[in-house]
Amino acid sequence: MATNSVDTVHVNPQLTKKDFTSDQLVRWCPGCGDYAILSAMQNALPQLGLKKEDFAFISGIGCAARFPYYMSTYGFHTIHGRAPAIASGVKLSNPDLSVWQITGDGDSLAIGGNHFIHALRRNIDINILLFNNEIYGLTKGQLSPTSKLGLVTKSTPLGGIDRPFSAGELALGARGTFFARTIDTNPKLMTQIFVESSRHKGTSLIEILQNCVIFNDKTHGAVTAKENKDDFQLHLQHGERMLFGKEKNKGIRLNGFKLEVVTIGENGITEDDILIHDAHDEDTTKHMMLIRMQPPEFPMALGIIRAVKAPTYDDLTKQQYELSKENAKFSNVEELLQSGNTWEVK
Amino acid sequence: MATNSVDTVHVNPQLTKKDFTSDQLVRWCPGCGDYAILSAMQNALPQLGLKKEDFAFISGIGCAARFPYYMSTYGFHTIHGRAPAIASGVKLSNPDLSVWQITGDGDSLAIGGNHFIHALRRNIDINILLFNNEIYGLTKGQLSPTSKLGLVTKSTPLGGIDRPFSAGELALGARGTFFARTIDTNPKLMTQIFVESSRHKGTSLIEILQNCVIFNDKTHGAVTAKENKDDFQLHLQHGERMLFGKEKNKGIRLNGFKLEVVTIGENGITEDDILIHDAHDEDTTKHMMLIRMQPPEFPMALGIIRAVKAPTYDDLTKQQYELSKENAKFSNVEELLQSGNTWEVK
Amino acid sequence: MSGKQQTEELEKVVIRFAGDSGDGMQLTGSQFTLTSALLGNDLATFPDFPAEIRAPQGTVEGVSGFQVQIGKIDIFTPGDEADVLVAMNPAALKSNLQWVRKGGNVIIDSDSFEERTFKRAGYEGNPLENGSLQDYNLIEAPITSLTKTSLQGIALDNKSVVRCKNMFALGVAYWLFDRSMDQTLDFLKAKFKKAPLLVEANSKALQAGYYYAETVEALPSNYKVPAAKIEPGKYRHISGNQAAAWGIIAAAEKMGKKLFFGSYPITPASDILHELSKYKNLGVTTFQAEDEIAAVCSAIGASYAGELGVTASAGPGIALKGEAIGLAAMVELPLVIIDVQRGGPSTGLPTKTEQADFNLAMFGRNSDCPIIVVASSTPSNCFSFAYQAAKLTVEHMTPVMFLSDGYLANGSEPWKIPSVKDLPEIVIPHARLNGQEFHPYVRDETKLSRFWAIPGTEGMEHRIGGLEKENITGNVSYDPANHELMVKVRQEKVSKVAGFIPDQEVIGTGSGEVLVVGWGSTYGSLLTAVKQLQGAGKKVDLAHFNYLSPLPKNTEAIFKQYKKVLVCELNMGQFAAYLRSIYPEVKIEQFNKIQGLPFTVMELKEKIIELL
Amino acid sequence: MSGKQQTEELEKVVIRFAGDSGDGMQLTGSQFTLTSALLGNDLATFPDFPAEIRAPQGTVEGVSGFQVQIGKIDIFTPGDEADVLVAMNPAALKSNLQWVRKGGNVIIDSDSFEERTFKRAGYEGNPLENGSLQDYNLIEAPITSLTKTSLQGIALDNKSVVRCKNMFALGVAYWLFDRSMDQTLDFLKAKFKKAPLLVEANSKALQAGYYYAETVEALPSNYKVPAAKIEPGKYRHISGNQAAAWGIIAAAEKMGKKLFFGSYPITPASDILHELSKYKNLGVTTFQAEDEIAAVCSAIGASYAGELGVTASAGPGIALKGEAIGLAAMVELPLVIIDVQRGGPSTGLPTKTEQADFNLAMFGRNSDCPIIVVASSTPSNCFSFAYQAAKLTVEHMTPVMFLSDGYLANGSEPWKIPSVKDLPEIVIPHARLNGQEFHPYVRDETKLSRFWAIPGTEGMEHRIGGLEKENITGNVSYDPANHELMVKVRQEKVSKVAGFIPDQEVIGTGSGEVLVVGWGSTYGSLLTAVKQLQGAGKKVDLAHFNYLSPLPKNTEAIFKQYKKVLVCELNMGQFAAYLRSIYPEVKIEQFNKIQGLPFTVMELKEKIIELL
Ligand SMILES: Cc1ncc(C[n+]2csc(CCOP(=O)(O)OP(=O)(O)O)c2C)c(N)n1
Ligand SMILES: Cc1ncc(C[n+]2csc(CCOP(=O)(O)OP(=O)(O)O)c2C)c(N)n1
Ligand code: SF4
Ligand code: SF4
Ligand SMILES: [Mg+2]
Ligand SMILES: [Mg+2]
Repeated sequence: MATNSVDTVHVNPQLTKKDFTSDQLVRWCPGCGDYAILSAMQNALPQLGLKKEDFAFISGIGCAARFPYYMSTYGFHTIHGRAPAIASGVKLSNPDLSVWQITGDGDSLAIGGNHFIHALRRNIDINILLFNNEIYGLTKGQLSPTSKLGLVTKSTPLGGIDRPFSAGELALGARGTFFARTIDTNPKLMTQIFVESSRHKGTSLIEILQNCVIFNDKTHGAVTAKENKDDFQLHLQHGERMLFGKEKNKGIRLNGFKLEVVTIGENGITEDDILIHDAHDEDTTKHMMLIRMQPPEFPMALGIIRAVKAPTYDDLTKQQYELSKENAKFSNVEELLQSGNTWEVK
Repeated sequence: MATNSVDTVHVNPQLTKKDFTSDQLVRWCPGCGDYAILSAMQNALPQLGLKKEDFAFISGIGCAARFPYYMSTYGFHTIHGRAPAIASGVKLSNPDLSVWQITGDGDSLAIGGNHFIHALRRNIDINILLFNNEIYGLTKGQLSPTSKLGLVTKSTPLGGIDRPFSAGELALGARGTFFARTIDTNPKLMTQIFVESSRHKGTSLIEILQNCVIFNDKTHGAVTAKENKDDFQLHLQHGERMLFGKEKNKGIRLNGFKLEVVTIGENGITEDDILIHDAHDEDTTKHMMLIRMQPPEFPMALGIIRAVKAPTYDDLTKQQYELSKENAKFSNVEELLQSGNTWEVK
Repeated sequence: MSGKQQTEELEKVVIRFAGDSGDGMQLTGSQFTLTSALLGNDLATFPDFPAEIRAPQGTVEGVSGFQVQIGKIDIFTPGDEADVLVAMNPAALKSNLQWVRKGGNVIIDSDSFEERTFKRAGYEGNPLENGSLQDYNLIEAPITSLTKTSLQGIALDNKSVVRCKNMFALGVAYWLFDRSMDQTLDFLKAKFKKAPLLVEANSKALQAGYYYAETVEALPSNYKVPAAKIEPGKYRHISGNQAAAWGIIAAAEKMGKKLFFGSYPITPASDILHELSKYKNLGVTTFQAEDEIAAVCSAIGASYAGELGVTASAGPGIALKGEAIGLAAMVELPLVIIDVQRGGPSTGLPTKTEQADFNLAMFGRNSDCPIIVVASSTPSNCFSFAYQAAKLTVEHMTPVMFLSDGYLANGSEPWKIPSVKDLPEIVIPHARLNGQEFHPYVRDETKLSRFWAIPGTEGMEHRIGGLEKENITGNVSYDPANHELMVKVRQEKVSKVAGFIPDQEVIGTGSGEVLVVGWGSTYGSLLTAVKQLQGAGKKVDLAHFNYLSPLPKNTEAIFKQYKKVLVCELNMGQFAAYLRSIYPEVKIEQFNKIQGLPFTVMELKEKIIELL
Repeated sequence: MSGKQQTEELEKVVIRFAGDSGDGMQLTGSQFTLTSALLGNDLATFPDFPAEIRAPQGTVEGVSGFQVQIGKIDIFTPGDEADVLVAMNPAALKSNLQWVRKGGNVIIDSDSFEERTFKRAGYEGNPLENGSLQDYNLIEAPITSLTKTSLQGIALDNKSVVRCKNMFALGVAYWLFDRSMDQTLDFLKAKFKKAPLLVEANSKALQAGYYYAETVEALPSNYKVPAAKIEPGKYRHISGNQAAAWGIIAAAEKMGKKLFFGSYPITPASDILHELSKYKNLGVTTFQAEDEIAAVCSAIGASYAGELGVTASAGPGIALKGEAIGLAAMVELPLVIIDVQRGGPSTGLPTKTEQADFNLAMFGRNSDCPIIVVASSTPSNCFSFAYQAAKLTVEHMTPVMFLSDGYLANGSEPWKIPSVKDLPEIVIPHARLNGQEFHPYVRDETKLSRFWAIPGTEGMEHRIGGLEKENITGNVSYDPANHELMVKVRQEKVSKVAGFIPDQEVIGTGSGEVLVVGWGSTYGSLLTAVKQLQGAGKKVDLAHFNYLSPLPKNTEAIFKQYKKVLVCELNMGQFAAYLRSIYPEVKIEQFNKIQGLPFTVMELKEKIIELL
């Protein structure tokens, strides 16, 4: 298996970014956050120890959804909102594939909302990359279900009046087992999270705060702008304290039923007061609180917020095959056809 | 207005249950929980001080969804899963109507899941009655998104492998402002909750644990059975302590980040230790915990679990009409047609 | 009505059982059917379900019926009119008398006729007393009380005892048609394995009915319907939905693929899901999706991943799948869509039958988006056409819509069990690497279909999608000429299927006065009507279609052999309009019925005779 | 090319602006258009957007074009071929040269032609040097550098300066066609009210272009296109989507209803949502739903509640709405569905035009479910047909599908502003109480439509739904005969609309050799082709349809006056098939184009001549 002839591609531990780059011209707007996400993904995949043909990227419709064209893996650019259902079919049929669903905030949370929550509930082992630019990019700038209340867009000249979804809250409300958040301005964090979430067995939801330079520029500025980076980003690591700030001297503490930001050294606060992140906690309570943190009161929580074990739909499906085989009355169609009440006509 | 001639129906404070009963034969199975819900509703409406013609009942498809035929109000039996969208259109167009959406667990959480979460997010002032029998009744017994894991049904002979939704958790994850839970075996509680939820401005979600005698009998038995009533039902009242049990001597206490059941008088527990229910708390944390309580560890929380104020989509729409009028460049279509760049051809 | 009964020999007879939905009429009917099948009769059945789960007892809405025609001659329909009606209560009588031929036998449970019950059924007065039954031979049997009496001493509650009355009625029917009780006695033993008391009670009730009928002399005569001349072989009973499910599994096995069935329940298609979900060990994955869109999309995902992706629904659900079917057609992946049609539009008449989704199947997608459409025409050939649908979708790499309907789905008939090895071979167009760069839209020259490249295969990584793509390479292309080419290729690909399906058959001489044309579930009635007319010397032939898009190559040639072409459909004339649009030179007449019911042979004959 | 320029007078001329999507070509084109309109030319425009938001600069995919034809004669299309192309970079030249007539003028920004840029455009070598332009009159103008030079001294960054080059190009075009700059100068003042520097820069660039063209003598001559003979009145420019939006608002106002517009964005329909969302003060509610199904359902809810419910989408979204449209048809409520068609199937060619959703509009619902279908044929008559759609839907209480397409939606033309008071009256069939029990399905005798009973009205409480219902009472009914009656009533109701729409018009003598038949957006090209042939003495007439279901009463009578009927469509022949199915006796030929582009007059004329 280790020969390197022209006709056989072997398991290549040295796959590189280039191996995952397709020959298609990338057509996002100059400056779009999607470029960085693409690059982070192309950096992540070689780290997974899989072969190139083991990846399938399934997308809906939107700027984000053009992603599969730029990956030289298997890819399927489907229809608006339906990628979770298609990806589910792919994974259940071909469980050895590493399945990545690429979606925008409109694709996943507007038209695709139902498939989104059901994928999470079933815990099918796929990875959902949600490019959240809080706008419809491809259709040129309408309100999205994540747009901030009051946002003036082409479809809401007087400002949006829909209260936005929080992808994380919705996902946990739908019983999601894995939720991570990252930003397009931090390639290292993205790559790391892509690698880790691919290892989670079950539906991994990764929300990427992505900038649409054209229709919603700087919507994540409060988090991503250089001057806000230290004070408004909290990089969570399971088992570590929730520290942030330039000097890593700020932290999150529990005060009764609420979280609060404290500074070590002030008011007698010591590192011991700072919460330790437990991504594996079954209970969603603290994860929900972390997801809800928003500047300017809080830093935005980044990293893997929740990662709990639960049986996956695909594994349970396999188990039912086995169960069914054990109790089977017939082992092929011929036997099935002949089973039960039959009679001979002579 | 107070004459009682044959041709005019006046605002009648003495409307009774009978006024809300249509002439159609009720066609649910004998013993179905839906009868009690219908009756509770017919008892609730006269208490709302509205006229008969001010009510519109909008349903999807399912056994539950036959409900409007039996109410002598305005009613619309629509298509499967889409009632929230239709009800939204009704309410936005005719905001003086009291709009009730009637739905089953399949109708609302399977095919209608997307409209369900979006209605809650927008907080349109409609009341959603979710008849949760954890099964598809009308289509004769398939797995529903609320069916317990492992349930054997026509479509899952080896048991369901989908992790069920919790209607309340999903609703709060979707930013719902009102959530109540009640049971078909308690007519008084139902009537009371219907009355109260109709007063909430915004989307009121009322989950009714309903029994389907034919396809999922006693699925709520752990809560509703006579012998379990006292120990496994917690009737919440805003501002009151969370007490239950035959002697009202059991209660819910907070232990760190978790809830626990305690008995007053045991281990030094006094009434003061018992949590006071705050349905108006903006923060969903405690509401989520209450929603998640399940027998046998906990009693099931009934009553109004969450009721918080937030602007409704319909009110904001009205405000935008006003705003738009203030800044309007033209006040009718004639002026619109004539506006902007025009030229005369002679 | 006295004297010892006679035994009359009949060529065919129609019996109808009707009662409350709780009365077990479907079971009674199917037991009668099975026993008759074992006796060698040819037969066809028609269950007539109520729309409600359990409508209030004793109401017309709650009546459940089951009709079966048995014969020593070939039987193609459950019969227009019943020779014998067994009505378990006034509501059953009220709603079913219309299906009984004048002079037929009506057996009622006289215990159930009281003021309260016939009021509930919507009768003004007692129907037994007002002369409304004078055209029928009425047999009043106190079925309930006789059942109770015969079960005295068995330690069962009253409710369980009364439940056995359907077996009493079945016993009467067995005597009436000279059938043995053995099969049902065996069945009862197996069914109630765990409840010996129930075996005993039901068996006793059955026998009590039989001996009652033999004894009371209330019945004019009993009948013998001798065995039919049926092709030798091993037979079983099968309903349309079961046959469709099995056809698909058989095709998957034959092509060496696993079957992925993504579906959302809906009447009358749900039973396909129920049936398939039993066969996980045969490599069947059933995925009950959150809605119809997810259902079809999951099936498309499965096809993309290399399994056989199938979905099923009825009209309202099929309407929702249009966009996704368009995607499958655009990316050229296999996909079988089963539409078990029901009365419409909208929610319509969910439990009734209709053939009105033909247009939806043909045109229910945005833009020019042809797919293959086939229809089954009997309960048992749902097997063959489900199989064909699966074969065509993989061999031609384009979606296939398979049209069944409520009548076929729930109807059942004896079926000669085929041997899997005799089923047509299915050749999968798997893509192959040839040392050159891999392109996803390289095409088979004769079929114009592309090849199936399965994710996970090394060296075939490629991207597909719903945007227009360049032929061969599959790269997204907005080029005008390429678009025209691709639209035409997709059309041609479907048209070329005509070269891979059998020629249309004609039942008759091949030319004459009137060609009756039908498709789908009307086959039995059309065939019976045409055969009867042919028997009477009329120049009438039948061309019944199973392949609707594309049509068989010889269609136009056939049409041209007749003075008149009469298209009979259970809709407003959709197939007729389609034929006119394709063969404008053929003069097409139409006959339509839109009542949620099959054609009767009688009304068909009348209409055809009009044209002669 | 020397000597003082001449002024040539022309009957009509076509000019095309092309550049990167960031280059402001749509603005340039629309300014040129407006100025020409003010001068009294008749005209028609065609914007040609790239598929991407901002495809990479300098690539063919990123080119945005705008074509306008102006004339002193009636202009019905933007023209087959451009007389003048302004190309701002090599990619624009590459992708647009195909639309320029041999011998036409090609003005390029010579600053943009460098090794790097023409490589990026996909040229092998420098197109200016390899003779590929020898059939054209090439004018190389250093537009970028001249813009920069002329703006020296204005305190703007380089990027903003370079952005003004579209105004320079517009200046050149103004000189070339002898147009005044005043309108654009005013426009710039208004547009950049808050940025005086930009007003100055853009104005200067415009003037610099104008004077450059006048001075350099690179241009052979300039042209005069005198004012057309246009009906006197007040005019404005309007695009199809804007006109559709306004037509709907006007209808709502006329009928005294508020307008509820439920929609989900999709190209090329989104602009209707954008436009309507500006007019809340006129009683317009726009509801951006979570998907197309919710969009149409919210509109149905609005209609149920008594407002005018409207939804809009393009093919993929319309495919999703089928089930809900069926509900509206079944419960007989008003509903306008606007389908702005685009290239398909599936996602297809989102920014290109096509007429291929005719079948979907007619048949995209389960079961027999007829609705009214109308189509607009020019950008401005989108106003009238949107208005008609709203009128018909309330007056006949059944859904109306209004078909527009990408070409009409984005195209624009001068429009004589109607007066609201002259628009046809709309009479709403409000239900009335007459002292008797209220029944929701009592019908108007001439139209068969039911009456609109609005929730909140006392005494009219009633229930409706998607199950089949009894006529008059609306009670759920499974009665076979009632079902047949209702299916026929729903069909009849639509058929009867033929009595309320105008007779089909014919352009020509009313009989002859060939009748050209079209529908929708092909009107301009068909009319031009037919008129030109008529001018040349050919016996060709045109019948262009706006009412598609039902067809005008006199349709068959018209068809019978011609030896040949040629149906021209931008699809595979859907309307042709429909006509054949209705008028099998008429021999129908067809001409189709499926390239995402309108017909050219040339290709139409060729095809028609073939038939003569
Ligand atoms: C059925 C259907 N409806 C609508 C559209 C139009 N559409 C394409 S992408 C899109 C939304 C894009 O927003 P998002 O998902 O946030 O992706 P982004 O472009 O911002 O990356 C819409 C409405 C479509 N293609 N198909
Ligand atoms: C589009 C569509 N899909 C499927 C159905 C079939 N169907 C009708 S009701 C129902 C589910 C009923 O379950 P639920 O909503 O829980 O209501 P219940 O009958 O239990 O009250 C289904 C699948 C339908 N009518 N329409
Ligand atoms: S529109 Fe926005 S999201 Fe789309 S490619 Fe451009 S910048 Fe990116
Ligand atoms: S099937 Fe179940 S939910 Fe439906 S009416 Fe019967 S008991 Fe009630
Ligand atoms: Mg987005
Ligand atoms: Mg249910």
